[in-house]
Amino acid sequence: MQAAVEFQHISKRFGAVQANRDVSFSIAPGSIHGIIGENGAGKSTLMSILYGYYRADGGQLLINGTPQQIRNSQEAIDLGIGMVHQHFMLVENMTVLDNVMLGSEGGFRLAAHRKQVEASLREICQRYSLDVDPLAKIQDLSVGIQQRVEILKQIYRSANILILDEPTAVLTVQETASLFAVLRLFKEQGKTIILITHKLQEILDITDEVTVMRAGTVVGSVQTTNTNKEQLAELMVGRPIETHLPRGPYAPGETVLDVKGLNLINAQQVSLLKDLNFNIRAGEIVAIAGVSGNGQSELLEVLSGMRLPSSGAVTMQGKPLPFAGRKDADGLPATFRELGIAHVPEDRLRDAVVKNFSVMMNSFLGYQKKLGKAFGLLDYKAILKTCNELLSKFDVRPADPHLRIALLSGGNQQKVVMAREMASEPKLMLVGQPTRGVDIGTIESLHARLLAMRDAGVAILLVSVELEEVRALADRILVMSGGCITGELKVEEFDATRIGLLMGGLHKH
Amino acid sequence: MMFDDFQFSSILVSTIRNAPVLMFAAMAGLFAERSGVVDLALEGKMLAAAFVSAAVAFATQNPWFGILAGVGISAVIALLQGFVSITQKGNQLVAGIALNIALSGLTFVLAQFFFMQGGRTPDLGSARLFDIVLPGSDAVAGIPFLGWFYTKLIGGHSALVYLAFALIPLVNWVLYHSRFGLRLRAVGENPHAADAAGINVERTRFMAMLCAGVLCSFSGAYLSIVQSGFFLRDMSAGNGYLALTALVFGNWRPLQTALGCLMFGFFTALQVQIEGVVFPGLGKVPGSLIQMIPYVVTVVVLAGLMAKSVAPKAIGVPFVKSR
Amino acid sequence: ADPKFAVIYDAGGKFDKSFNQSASEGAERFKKETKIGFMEVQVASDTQTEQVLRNLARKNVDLIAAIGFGQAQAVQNIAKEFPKTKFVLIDGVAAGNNVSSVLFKEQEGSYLVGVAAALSSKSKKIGFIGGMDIPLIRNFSCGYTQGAKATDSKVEVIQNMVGTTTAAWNDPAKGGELARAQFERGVDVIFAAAGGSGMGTLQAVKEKGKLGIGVDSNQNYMHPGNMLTSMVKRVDQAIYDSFMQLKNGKWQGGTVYKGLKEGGVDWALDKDNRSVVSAEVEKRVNAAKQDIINGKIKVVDFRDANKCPI
Amino acid sequence: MNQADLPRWATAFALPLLNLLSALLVAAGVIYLLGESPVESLGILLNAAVFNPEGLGYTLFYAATFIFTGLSVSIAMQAGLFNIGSEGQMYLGGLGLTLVLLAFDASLPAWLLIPLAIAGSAIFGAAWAFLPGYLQAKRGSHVVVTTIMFNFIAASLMNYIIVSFLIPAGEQNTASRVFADSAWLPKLNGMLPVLGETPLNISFIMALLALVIYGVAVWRTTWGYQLRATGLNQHAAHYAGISISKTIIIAMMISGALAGLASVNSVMGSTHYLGLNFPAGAGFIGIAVALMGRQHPIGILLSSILFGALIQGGFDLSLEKPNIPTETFIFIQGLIILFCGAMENLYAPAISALLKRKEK
Ligand SMILES: Nc1ncnc2c1ncn2[C@@H]1O[C@H](COP(=O)(O)OP(=O)(O)OP(=O)(O)O)[C@@H](O)[C@H]1O
Ligand SMILES: Nc1ncnc2c1ncn2[C@@H]1O[C@H](COP(=O)(O)OP(=O)(O)OP(=O)(O)O)[C@@H](O)[C@H]1O
Ligand SMILES: [Mg+2]
Ligand SMILES: [Mg+2]
Repeated sequence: MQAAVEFQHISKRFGAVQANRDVSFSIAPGSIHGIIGENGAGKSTLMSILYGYYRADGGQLLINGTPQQIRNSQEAIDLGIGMVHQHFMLVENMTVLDNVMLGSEGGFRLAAHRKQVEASLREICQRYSLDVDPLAKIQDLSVGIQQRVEILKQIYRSANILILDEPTAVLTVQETASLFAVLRLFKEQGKTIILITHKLQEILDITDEVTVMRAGTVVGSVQTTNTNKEQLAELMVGRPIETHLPRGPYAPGETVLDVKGLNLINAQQVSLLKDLNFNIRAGEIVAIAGVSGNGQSELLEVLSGMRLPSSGAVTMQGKPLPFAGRKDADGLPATFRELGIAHVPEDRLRDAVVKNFSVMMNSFLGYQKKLGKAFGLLDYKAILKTCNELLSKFDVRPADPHLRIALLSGGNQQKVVMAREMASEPKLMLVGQPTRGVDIGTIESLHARLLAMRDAGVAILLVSVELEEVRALADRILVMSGGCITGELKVEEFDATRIGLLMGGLHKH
Repeated sequence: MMFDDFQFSSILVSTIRNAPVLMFAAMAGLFAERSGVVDLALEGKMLAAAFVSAAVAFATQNPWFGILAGVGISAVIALLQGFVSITQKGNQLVAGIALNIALSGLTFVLAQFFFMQGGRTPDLGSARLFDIVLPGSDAVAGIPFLGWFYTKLIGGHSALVYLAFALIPLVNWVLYHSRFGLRLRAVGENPHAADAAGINVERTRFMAMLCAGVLCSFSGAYLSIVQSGFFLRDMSAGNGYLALTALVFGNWRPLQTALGCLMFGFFTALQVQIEGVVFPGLGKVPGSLIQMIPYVVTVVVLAGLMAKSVAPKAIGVPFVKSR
Repeated sequence: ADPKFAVIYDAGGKFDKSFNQSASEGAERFKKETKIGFMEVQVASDTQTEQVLRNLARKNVDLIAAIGFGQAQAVQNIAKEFPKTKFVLIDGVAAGNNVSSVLFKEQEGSYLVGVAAALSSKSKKIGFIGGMDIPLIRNFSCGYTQGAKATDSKVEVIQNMVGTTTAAWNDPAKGGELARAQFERGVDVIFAAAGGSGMGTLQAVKEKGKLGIGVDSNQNYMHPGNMLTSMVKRVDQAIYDSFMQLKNGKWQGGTVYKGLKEGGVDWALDKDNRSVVSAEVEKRVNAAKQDIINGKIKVVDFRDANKCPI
Repeated sequence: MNQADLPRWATAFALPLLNLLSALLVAAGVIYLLGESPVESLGILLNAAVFNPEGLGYTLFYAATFIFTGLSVSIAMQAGLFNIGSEGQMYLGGLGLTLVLLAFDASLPAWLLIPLAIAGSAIFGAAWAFLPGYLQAKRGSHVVVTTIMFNFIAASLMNYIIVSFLIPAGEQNTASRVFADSAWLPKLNGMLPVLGETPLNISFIMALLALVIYGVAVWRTTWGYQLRATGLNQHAAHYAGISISKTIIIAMMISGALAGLASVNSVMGSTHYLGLNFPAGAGFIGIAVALMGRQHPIGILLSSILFGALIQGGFDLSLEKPNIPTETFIFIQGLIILFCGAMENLYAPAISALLKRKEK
């Protein structure tokens, strides 16, 4: 049978980096084809070449057996190729409908086709059980729904070859399940799907064949049925991956953080956090599980001083956190850091790094006040030394402190952030989605570090939508839904079904 | 006349006359900025169009040829600005300011070279644009209020005034109800999304610049062949910047922006009227203080009454195909 | 050898249709008659003035004409530095034996055109449009008002300034708009003392068929039939005279005030406004002129106390 | 293709030089069309602005002002703010020093009077920038718009103050009285007689000092780090515990103070009185200087000198060649900003290709 897509000796170079080197493999029509590989392995680059973003330096692309020159996305679209990007490609202040119409408006006057498109969107939503309001604005939708809009766009344009670049990185288990249901439907209709993910379970669950990339090259393609997680992981990383990380016995110390009656109401009078009560003790990891958008981000913001709560008492080692008497949180996080609260935020590119700063300049973001010497002068020699230590300790690649941090892969950026926050020797560590978009090798090392911190007696609050991660790290699990804590369980009692129900907002007291 | 005491009627008429300069420029800026290109060069384009319009109108003794030539030159400059900001991915603020400075000098030099009148073009005389007298004006002229309303407020302006007002709904329609408008907004808000949807970002931005060039030229032509009857160096006198302010004020939306322009027009007119008026308690307020009124009002409005205006997200950022 | 001359225009420039232009005309007339040329420069800032003055003095220019009050301080400094070089300063006063400061009694000429305006206005509302709110311009407006009120106390004078930056001299659109706004308030004669902006004013005057009054040089030719008159300020004559005196070895320093009596200011009556000025107006204006010359009428100089009596 | 692929010497020197040459080439075309010889004109220009020591003195004199306004615009840019208001802030700065001098120039000795006046200019400039900064920080009003408005307001206000209060009775010039000698800044030709009679004064030294302080403060201190973090990513700055509103307000006030200091050079160093519209566009040239100099101290210095030279040389050239009006140099300034400031990559592909060919 003729391959839907065939890569022949594709190479692509960015400056000094060989992103793709002589990549050759093919994808059977009507199949779901997985691509895995470490951060920076060249997966996205390869897909960008297929979608006309980049021109390959060498090699050839065959679509349905015919060699093609794809020079821009329009040409890719014309060939029936659709792509769902890792970062959504949606215009936020427009409606779903406008986003779908964009690029295939059907004429100069929008009104002429709008009704028609809207009707066909509603029909598609029904057919694929995708619940999306065509007239909603993108900015009002949760990430899960935005993801659906991306899929909708592709269905509307009847793409036959669909590329999905880490589509599940920001999705919950349920959302992933419903995405996969749609993908299976596609497959039944004979469409070809290329799926990039860092989650091996997903590869096993849904793909027919999987290609593994490392450092720009293909290291192997295997039928999914003939493989398993361990084998794939080893192929990807080049060494066996430890799935069970060592951890000390559970022996929590004094209470570090105590939250009582915490409420947060936003400017639109929507209650985001409702009467939260919990504590975290030294030497334990408390995980907050839940579907994203249920108040976890806001909780982290409040506890890190980035946002003021509406009411409630939060004490840190017995002393109340200094919210009182403030009009806004401007500058407050500095005070919290001094109290020993470190914070790895969920959205690292937005909050945790300054993209145009070098790695070194980012290595002390938040701690700049501590480093100022006489006249507030910064001691770059000392900073460089510390930074180099951090880079080698956390195995950041490349370990170049003068590189602009934007040029590091997400996983390596995360290592820098984690290294920075851990180096501050906090008493309480707030960690949001630490391994989003990060490959399994890196996940392993980040997890090991968090556990080591716990064993050293730091109180850790982990927010994660990945139940796998929660299970691997947590001592206690709090489940949040709709701004409330709907349940608490010990890790020994871990039960995905029960957590799932709690995440859905079902109390079980 | 009805409002004789307050001279309110005169303020309204004057507002209508003042607004088009800003309105054309602001609408021009709207196209550019909605597509993601900051247009600080409105001033320069205006000046170039004012000069070329006046020079050609004088040479041909026909205002319409003048306007046409102004459109041409302004469009060419807009495309040059596009080349720098879009193709070369240069700093858009720099490009804008540079063009303003260069054109301020060049228009003078050329005017001086061709006409030898100190950077001024000769009087256009009959080659100016005439005011349109609405049919039946004579008949209603005597009727109180209606006469004023028909012959002075809505009648008796030049064609460009009507064009300026007609532009408001037109721009609104193009922006929100046409394919071009949809793409334009997408490109200015999230060019990566537009690109992924198969839209040629650069071409769309060039189209927007072309619109900006054409619209801005009317502003210049209005200055030279309607309001003054000749070109004089730097006659744009900051109007390009005021138009940008109106654009921010109007949140980059056509109707609100036009309203902003009218507001400026109104306060300018008001300021003219109350200069020299004796205020109870205050006495005669010095003219130089009264001249501040439009600007103070803008600051107050921006600071207080207005919700934060939200610029197109991708504004000022050249489109580069990777993150 | 022939003496060397130079003229330094201020920021308004040689073609300002105002006093700079007038100065250049005077120098041109001198050149035509004597075949002695002159250098000319335009300066943009006060610092440059000093630089240029020094440059010219070093080049052994014998007489430098500095046009505009902005150059006063620089002239004073350089005159001290180069006692052999002679300077003529228009509109300002600078100390030094080698400086001739020429001041004009603009108020007197303005008074005359105020009389003409008051008589010619049907609505009894007359307008004044100045470039910038500075004492010199206020002196124009003050003299104008005095003349108008003395003729007819019921006449109302409406006054506007174009702006507060140097752009105010180059904003004909605003100049025109101010005129239109004044027309709507009933004004039918406007005196424009606003440099390039005044061009816009006079243009609007023509457009609406009203009457305008020009300033500095005789601007009647600009819109014959719509120009009531012009308040001429004979900067040209002052420059011409000064150049001539130097050539003839009769040059003298010191401060001179040139009013109607000295022929420094006047109102313009020529073929272009003949038709507009009635015999009655001509008679009354000339009578006022005589009265001022022989001291029967005292026109207050605004700058004496920075105050206008009316 | 972008600069990142090129060696440092190319991006730092070759490209700017090529761009400058391109701008001059266009300018030469215009001069040719005006009927003059471009080569001869360039010679006159260079001689008048650089080679002739007195000309150089004037060039540096103008540059001193532009360094301050350039710094003013630059420091705001570091915080992500586009301060178009340096012109107005400079104008008000002039008022600040004038008030000090009018009050004390008879009573205080120079060593006390001059620093006091300089402080006055900085304080007034800072105060005039405070409100736009405050409105940006607390109410989100675009600083671009408010500073444009504040320029207009400053012009009106200063016109009112100068005309109504500062003109001595009976004077024609729209300016304050001339300050006492004790307020005149020491000139550099005292130390370097070769400079001849130029107003170049110690504020040029002050400007150089300001450049150094700026460089150290922005790149070497915690404060500068916070400033730049705020300018580059406000979310991250907030996360890092930096008070955004404080940073913005302070940055604007420093920007205003620097603009205010720009007035010292011309008012206390040259005219010795406060004249109407004395900034004469120096605030706007500051924008060009900051953009062209990429907000870097050396860049600011070089572009300030370039603009100073254009003004000085252009002026002399138009003296010699009446066919070339001074406005030609406004045009050339614009061209230079366009080529060097906005088209820095124009020749990058060509150079890159050239280098590749050599490699092979
Ligand atoms: N636009 C670019 N410019 C320069 N280098 C790039 C660019 N895009 C990618 N690279 C380089 O190519 C390599 C491959 O990047 P790519 O995005 O394809 O990795 P990936 O496999 O998708 O990684 P991840 O799993 O993190 O998404 C990277 O290491 C990077 O150094
Ligand atoms: N403009 C660029 N220039 C150089 N390299 C780039 C550029 N854009 C991306 N890269 C490289 O591409 C690689 C992958 O980038 P990418 O952002 O996809 O990382 P990631 O691991 O997928 O992170 P995330 O999932 O958080 O987006 C990185 O190694 C990065 O260095
Ligand atoms: Mg990727
Ligand atoms: Mg990734």
